[in-house]
This record gives sequence, C-alpha cells and structure tokens, in this order.
Amino acid sequence: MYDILTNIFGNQIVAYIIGAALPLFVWILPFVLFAVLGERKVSAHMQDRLGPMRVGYHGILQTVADLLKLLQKEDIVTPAADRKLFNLAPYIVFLGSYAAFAAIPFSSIYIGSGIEVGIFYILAVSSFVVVGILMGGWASDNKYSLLGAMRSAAQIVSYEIPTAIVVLTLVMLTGTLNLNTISQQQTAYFWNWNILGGAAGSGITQILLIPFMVIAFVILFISTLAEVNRTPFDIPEAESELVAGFHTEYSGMKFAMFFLSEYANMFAVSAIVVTLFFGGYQSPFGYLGNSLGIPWLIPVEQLFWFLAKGVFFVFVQMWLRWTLPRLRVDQLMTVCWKYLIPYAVFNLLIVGIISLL
Amino acid sequence: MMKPEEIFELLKQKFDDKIIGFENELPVDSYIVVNPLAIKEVSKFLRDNEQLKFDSLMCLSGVDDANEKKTKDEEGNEVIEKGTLSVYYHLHSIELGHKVNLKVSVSVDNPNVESVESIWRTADWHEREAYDMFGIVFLNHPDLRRILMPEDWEAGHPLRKDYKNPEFYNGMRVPY
Amino acid sequence: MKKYLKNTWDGIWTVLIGMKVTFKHLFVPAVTIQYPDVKLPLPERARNRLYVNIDDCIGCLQCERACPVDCIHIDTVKGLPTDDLGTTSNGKKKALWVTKFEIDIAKCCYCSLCVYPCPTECIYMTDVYEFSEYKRQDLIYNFSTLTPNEVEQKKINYEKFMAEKAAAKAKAAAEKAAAAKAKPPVDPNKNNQKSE
Amino acid sequence: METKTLKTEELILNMGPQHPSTHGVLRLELELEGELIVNVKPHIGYLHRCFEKHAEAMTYPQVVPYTDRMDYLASMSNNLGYAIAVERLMGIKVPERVEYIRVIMAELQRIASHLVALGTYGVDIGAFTPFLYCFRDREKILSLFEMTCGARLLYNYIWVGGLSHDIHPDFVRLTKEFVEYFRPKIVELNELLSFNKIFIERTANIGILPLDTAINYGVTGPMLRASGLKWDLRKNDPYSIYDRFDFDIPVGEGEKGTVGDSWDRYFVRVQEMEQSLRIVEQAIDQIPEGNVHEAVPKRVKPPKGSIYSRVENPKGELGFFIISDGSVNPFRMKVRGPSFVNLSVLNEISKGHLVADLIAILGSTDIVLGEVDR
Repeated sequence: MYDILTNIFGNQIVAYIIGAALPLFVWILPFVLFAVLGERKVSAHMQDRLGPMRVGYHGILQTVADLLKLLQKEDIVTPAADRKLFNLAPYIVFLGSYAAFAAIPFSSIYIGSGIEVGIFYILAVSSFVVVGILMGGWASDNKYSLLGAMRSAAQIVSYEIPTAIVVLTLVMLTGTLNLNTISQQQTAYFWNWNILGGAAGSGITQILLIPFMVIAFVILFISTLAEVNRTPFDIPEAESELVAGFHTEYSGMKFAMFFLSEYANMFAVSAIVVTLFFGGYQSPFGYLGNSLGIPWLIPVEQLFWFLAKGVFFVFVQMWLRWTLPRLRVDQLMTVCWKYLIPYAVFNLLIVGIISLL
Repeated sequence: MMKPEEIFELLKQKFDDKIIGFENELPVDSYIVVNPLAIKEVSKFLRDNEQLKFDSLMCLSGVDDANEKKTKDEEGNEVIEKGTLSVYYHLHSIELGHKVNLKVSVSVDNPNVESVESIWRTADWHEREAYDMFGIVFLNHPDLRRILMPEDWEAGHPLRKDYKNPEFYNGMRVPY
Repeated sequence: MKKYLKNTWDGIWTVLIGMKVTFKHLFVPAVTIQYPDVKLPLPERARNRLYVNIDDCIGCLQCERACPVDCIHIDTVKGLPTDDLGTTSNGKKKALWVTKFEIDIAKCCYCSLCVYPCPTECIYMTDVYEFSEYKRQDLIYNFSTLTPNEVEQKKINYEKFMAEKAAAKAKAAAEKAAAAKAKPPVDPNKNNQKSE
Repeated sequence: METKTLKTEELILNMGPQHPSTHGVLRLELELEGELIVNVKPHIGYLHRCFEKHAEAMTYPQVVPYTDRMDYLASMSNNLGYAIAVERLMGIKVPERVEYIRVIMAELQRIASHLVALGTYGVDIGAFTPFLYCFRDREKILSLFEMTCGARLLYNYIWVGGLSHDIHPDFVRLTKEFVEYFRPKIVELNELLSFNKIFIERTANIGILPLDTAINYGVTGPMLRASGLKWDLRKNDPYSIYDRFDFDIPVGEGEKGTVGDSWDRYFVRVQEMEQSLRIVEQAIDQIPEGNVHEAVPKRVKPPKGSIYSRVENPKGELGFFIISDGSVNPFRMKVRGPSFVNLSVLNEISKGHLVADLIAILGSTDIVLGEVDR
C-alpha cells in the first residue's frame, strides 16, 4: 500500500502520514464523538432516562455542540502549575493512545503499520499514557491531581503484567506477534476464533482449550479495562474521592484531549481483545463477497466486522461502567496481583501443556 | 426505672450541697439543678451507678434565661443584677429506660461550667455549640472552638437575647 | 484456597447479575420527560406562585401577620363613608383602600400559611412555577391596582376627612364643654381609659 | 545527610465545602499520611441558617415551615417531631384519623429519605445507576405528598394539632399501588448494589462503630441499630400510634464483615424500608373517618414550661427542646439533630482508613447538612 503512496508523493514520511496517520485520525475523531454520545445514551437508558435530546434528532449532535463549547472555553493554567508540563501532558496522553492504533489491523488490506512485533508495540506505546497522566497530575500542583496521578501510574503499570501474560499465552499458541497474522489465522468462521480454541487448529485440543481461552479473555478484558481507567477501575479520576483526579485542573481543549484519548483508548483495547480472541476483522459467517464473487467487497466487510466487534466491546465497557461500583486503590492492586496474575500464569501453564498434547 | 424525684433524693444524699434544687413546677419536664462546677462528678456518678446507668446524653442545650433585673437601691442608683445562662442536660438510660434532666445556671459575667465531654463524648459538639451560641465556657473541654459561626465572628454569641447583628463582617454587609 | 476461589466466583457472578439488571433497564421506557416541551400536570393542590385577587381583598392584614418570612407588605388607607369600595365576592363590605399590596416572591417560602387565614380567600397559590426574572426588583409583585396618584389622593382625602372630623369634633367638644360648664365635671380618668 | 533534615510531613487535604461527595457543604480537613487518614476534622456551619434564633421570633405555627428546612430530605418527619413536641407541651390530643395519616406520611418519608441515602451511597462508592433508580422511586413518593399537600419537598403539612389538608381521595389507592410497585424494586436494588462483590468489599469492615462507642457518642437511628442494638423510639419510647403496628427493628448482624461496619449501616436502611412498607400497608387499611382540623388550636399558646420531645427520624433521634414562657413565641428552641450527633463520630471511626474509605464512611452515616447546621 505504501509503495503506491510513496510513488505518488515521492516521500516515505508523507506517504505514511497520508496512509496511516490521517485515516486513523479520521476514524478516531468521529468515533469519539459517537462514543461520548453513546456513553451518555447508554447510561441514560440503563438508568431509565432519556439522555441528551436537544441537539439534533435525539441529541445526535450533542457531542459536536460540547466540542464547540470546549473549544471556546478559556484556557486556564493555575498560577502555581508547571506551565510546560501542564500544557504538554494532554497531548502526550493522546499521543500514546493514538500511536497504539497504528498496529491495529482494521481490515486485511488496511493496517497502519504491519510491523512484525505489532502487539508488543501496542503494549509498549500505550504505556506512554502513564507519562502523560503523571505529568498532568504533577504539574497541576493540586493534591487531588497528584493523588490521582500516582494512583493511575501504579494502576496502569501493574495491570500491564496480566495483560502481557495473556498476550504471551496467545503468542505461544499462534506463534506470532503480528496482529495481522493472528487475524488471518482465525479466518472464515467463528469456530476458528481463538476464544473457541481456534489457534490450536482442530480436534480434541481445541475443545480442551475453550475454557482456558475464556479465562484468558476475561483476564485480558479486565486488565485492559483497568489500563484505560474505566469503572470499576476508574480510581485515578474517582469523582467522589478525588474530584476529577489527574485532570481536576484542566479545562477547555486540554480537558477535551484527555477525553479524546480516554475514548480512543477504549476502542484501542477493544480492538486488541477483538483481534486476539474474536477473529479480528474476520467475519463469523463467511463473506458475502466470496459467495457473490465480488472480491472488493471482502475488505469492506472485514472493516465492518472489525468495527462492529470493537464497538460492541466498547459498549460492554460502558455497560460495566454504569453497573458497577468502584474498587478501592488497594483492592485494585489486590485484584491485579493476587487474582489476575496468578490466574493468568496458571492459565499460561495449562494452555502450554494442552498445546503440547 | 426510677422517677426523677427518686434520683434527686439519691443525688442529694450523695452530693449534698452540690445539688442545688429540684424544679418541678413545669408542666412536662422537671430538672435537678446542679452546681456548675460539680456537674462532671454528678454526671460520672449518674453514668456509672448501677441503679442509674445513664449511658446516653440525648441533648445538651444552652439557654439564655434573660432574667437580668434592674432595681433601684435606696439612693436611687440603678443596680443591675446580671442574668444567668443555663445548660440543660437531658439524660436517658438505654438499659434501664429512665430519663432525668439536669440543669446548671451560671452568671453571664462568669459563665464557667465543667465540661462533661469525658463522660459522654457526644457532649463535645453540643458544648461547642453552646459555647458558640451563648458564650458558655466549658472548663476542660479539649477543643472549645466556635462550631457553627465563623471562627472570626466578633459580634458575640448570637442566641443571647441581647445580641445585636453587626453591621459588617470582614467588610461585607451583614443585613441584606 | 476455597475462600480465594469463592471470592473470584462471587466477584464474577455478582457482576453478571448486576449487568443483567442494567441490561433489562435498557428496554424500560424512560421515566424522565423533555421538560419544557412536555410538562407533567400538577395536582390540584399544587402550591406555587402566590396570587392575590385584589378585588376581594379587604385589607385585614391577616396574611401579612401569618407570613413567617415577612414577604407580604400591605398598606391601607381608610375609606371615606362617602366612598363606594364595593363588596367582595362573598358579600363582605370593604372599608379600606389597599394602597399597597406587595409580595416579595423572592422571599416567599411557599408554605401557604398566608392562604388559610384569609377571610375572603383572595390570596391563594397558583400552579405557575416558572417565573424567573433577570432583575431582582421584578420579583416584587405589586397587586394593588391604585396608581400612586390615586393613593396620594386617597391619603389626602382621608386626612382632609379626618381633619374635618377633628375640627367638627373639636367644635362639638367646645360646644359640649361650654354646655357642660354648668354641669359637674366628669372623672377624667374614665375618658383616658376609653381613648386607650 | 543528617537524619533530622529529612523531614516527612503529613499531607493536609481539604475536602469540601465544594466536593462531589461531601453531601452538602461540609468541609473535612484531613491529615493524611500517604493516603491513610490520621485525623479528620469536620468543619461545619456553612449552611447555618439560624433556625433557633428565627424560632424565637416566630409564632408556633410559623416555625413549622422552618422545621421543613432542617432535614430537607425528611421534612414530614421534622414536622411530626415538632408537632408532637408542641402538642405534648400543650396537652393536645389529636384525632385518630390525623394519627394514622401522620404515621403513613412519616413512614413514606422514611422510605424516601432512605432511598436518597442508599442512592447517594452508591454514587459515593462509584455506582451511579442505583442512584437514579432510587430517585425514580422517591419521586413517586414525592408525588403522593404533592397530591396531598401541594409541595414536593417542604411540606408544612403536619401542624400542631392536626394536618394542613385531609388526604386526597385517590391517596389510599395510589399508596397501595406504590407499596405493590416498590417491593420488587428493593430486590432489584439488592441485586444491583447490596450484594455486589465490589460493593461489599468497599463497605464491609470499613468504619466499624462498636456499640459502646456508638452509645457514648449519642449516635442514634440506623447507625446505632447497625452497631447491633435493637433500639428504635417507635418501639422503645412509642409516640403517636406506633405501638399499634407490627414491625421489626432490623439490626446490623455483621453478615458481610463486622457488626457496625458501613455495609451494616447500609443494609439496615434497606431492611427498614421493607418494615416501613409493612407499617404503611397496615395503616392504610385502618384510616378512620374524622376531621383533620378538629384539634388545631386557634391560637397556639403553650403554658409556661419546657419539654424535650424526641421522635425517630429516618436519620435518628430528632429531639426538640422547647422552653415556653407562656407567650405565642417559643422562648428557646433547641433542636437535637440526629445528623449533627452522628457526624461527630466520624473522626473516631475513620482513623487509619484510606481516603476512599472516608467517602464510604461518610456516606454510610447519611448526614444532611441542613440538619447538622440548622
């Protein structure tokens, strides 16, 4: 793909910007607009409310209006804040979540960067977020922000471990770090998905693998949830304790950047879960393009399936958020170190043994 | 279950002149009037005595009796007999189910009452409130600060009957 | 170990139960409404903005006295015997000009204590609840229908009337005094007590 | 470096008066060591509206709207407490019908107040949805009140000697419907919140209030019952006609942790709602005929004297200490607000917990600042 673009623009960097950065940004922005509205609507309906109804049909343009409002707001930097870090922090946070999108395969023909170490890259680059949050919390010179940022750092760093172990499990089964390859392995029908033991091929091993893959999925889902600071793991911004946590002092567009990155992150981790366990961009029922004999339809279908699955998991995240209370900071660590990690390691061992059979 | 009269007799025997009297002309509640500086001893006795066991202080309220008297002596000079502030204690025994009320009265000039905070911890805030509102000083209270009014309120104690609203508080007009 | 597994199970199971509950509610119709577009009907006893039917007011000040926050201010001037003040709807004859009937609705606490004592039921609470204003001054409602000029006039009339009356009285008193000279004096204390 | 130059200091964190979870304008001055609480100093008075001073300038019926504004989530109960105090002082006996209606109103109010307590407790812990379910049901109760007296929050309904209005003709039917409707909602709340593992983890064994401390601090209401004492003024010092109804006093049993922890305080309230429903159910069928204005005195002028009268409010023992000098204005009116007393125990029970636990403890004490400051 990039060869053609390089030929057209004569410069590899420009080609990558046009080919990867731009389309992803074009996806993230509308997605966030949609997701913020979706969150509000989901929460509203779960709580027997109507939610935003004023702007557009059933409030469909509410987020656009909010964004316009945020753009117009005064940019406040508290006098005691560390100006440089304070201003930089939201962009670093967004950068982290944005960069993670590069290695996510949206379709068999579209992936920002088809690097071989895809999943590894995502894990690495998404921890960039911690730096931003710490910066923001420290630079705000606010006790609530500082507490929030410290909690957040501890949380994200801890939850990388169960994530990594589960990813390791999958890598062990699939034998590759490349997300595109992992997606391709789960092709055609849903019984080939990793959640149903698809990575192990077919036969008795596949059946044996199913419960352990489900456990792996649950662990991955929980720990990625914690990494994006969503309820029940939203203690960095626990509004009843720390007002708004690390972004207490932020307003206007910088606050919007934190928001943007939170929702972008939600999709990013859903995409990882989908790619690792739910067949990535693969359709569960075979392709319409194949049966109709229209080859160009297949990538479009793949894009559809990928986004649909991703959005579904974003919905599940919202669903959880509006159902569950929040954990306490030490309980959060307990869940990670005493529950998720032992289960994940145990699971890794069992999966290893099964795959040897 | 003991009647307030019986409790009064008991206390009178035990504490003699520290118990000043028994007010019972009132239609509903009656009061055992206690010496303000002996209230702590009496309270401790009331709480710990096996027959009484007043383990709960329901309410502690300060009152400005507004009984300042102006009389003229023989030479025609005005003599002001200062009024009193009172503290009412409403006690109740959860275990035995009886109630008794205590009352202490002190002069406005020298409003010192022994604190019962160490007997019933609930008295802590109630006493602070009485101090805040009436200026009754509770001796040996660990943290006697204003509680409801701002700590820098200088216009006096608002629930006294002779209290006047100040014109300004920290440069802000008080009456709206 | 058993506790450990039970904790894990409890954690997952109760979360799933909670998710079931919230999922069900996705399909329950909303209980909220789009407020300014849709409004719920108010019950007939609704207590909102005060209204005074000034035609029925006899200026008895009962509501002013009942108000716990002193938000009602009424001034009255006595009517002259020659004035026709009309009657209230329940047949009471009015004797006072209500020159000022102000309700500071910003102070009103909607307790409706003023409503009960009114003998003519002219002050009552309506079901109007949207009456915010940009200026605080606009929240003082004046129910008196008399213009300031009229009020002045009434006052002057009354004073004039009183002055005339006083003059007449003085005259009468002087005549009486003159007439009474022959009679023995009356106990002055008795008179004093009456005037009190 | 010498050791004495290495100075560690405790972090002073001001929580409130504008903080999302201080339940009003309460300021807590926290001394923290990391996130551990060393000391909590509540600063109150931000909502002080001089109720007691006002009352001295009001006539007795005029005080009623002011009592509404103390515990504004349980105005009916405040009205009731005040009315009973003045009635006792004057020796008024109110008609049966009034008593029944008062009990129904007070119990519905108890449910409404507990719903707010439980819902906001959910928000404190981080679960937002139960809050709205609770408010939805509370609105139904408020609608019943509005139908009866015209106001949703500050009722001025229970007067000295009677009621402001008789009940609406539809009231009995709608109340029965509400009782039917509400029973399953408690189950739903339990499923969603009470027995949620995370919620239990957050609240069990947090802020344990032992019984002797509770009594010594004068703590009353659900907080005292959660500490394990079967103490309810409706049963132990019956007022109105509560001795005619059959209901239980739920107490904390330490089911999920220790007796007297936050979860117990929470769950006692849930169970109390069920008991209140039972009382409403019994009372609604027995309302006798009568005139609710019969015993309302033309002029409320109690004899010289004083009274301390207490009732069981949703939050605890609400006491009115009234001294009358024989005029139409009270000479002194002191209110013993349950929230005021219950809040004073906060420092005692939150030492050594985390900041997040403080929120849980504060939520479980269920204070209303309108009553703390009066």
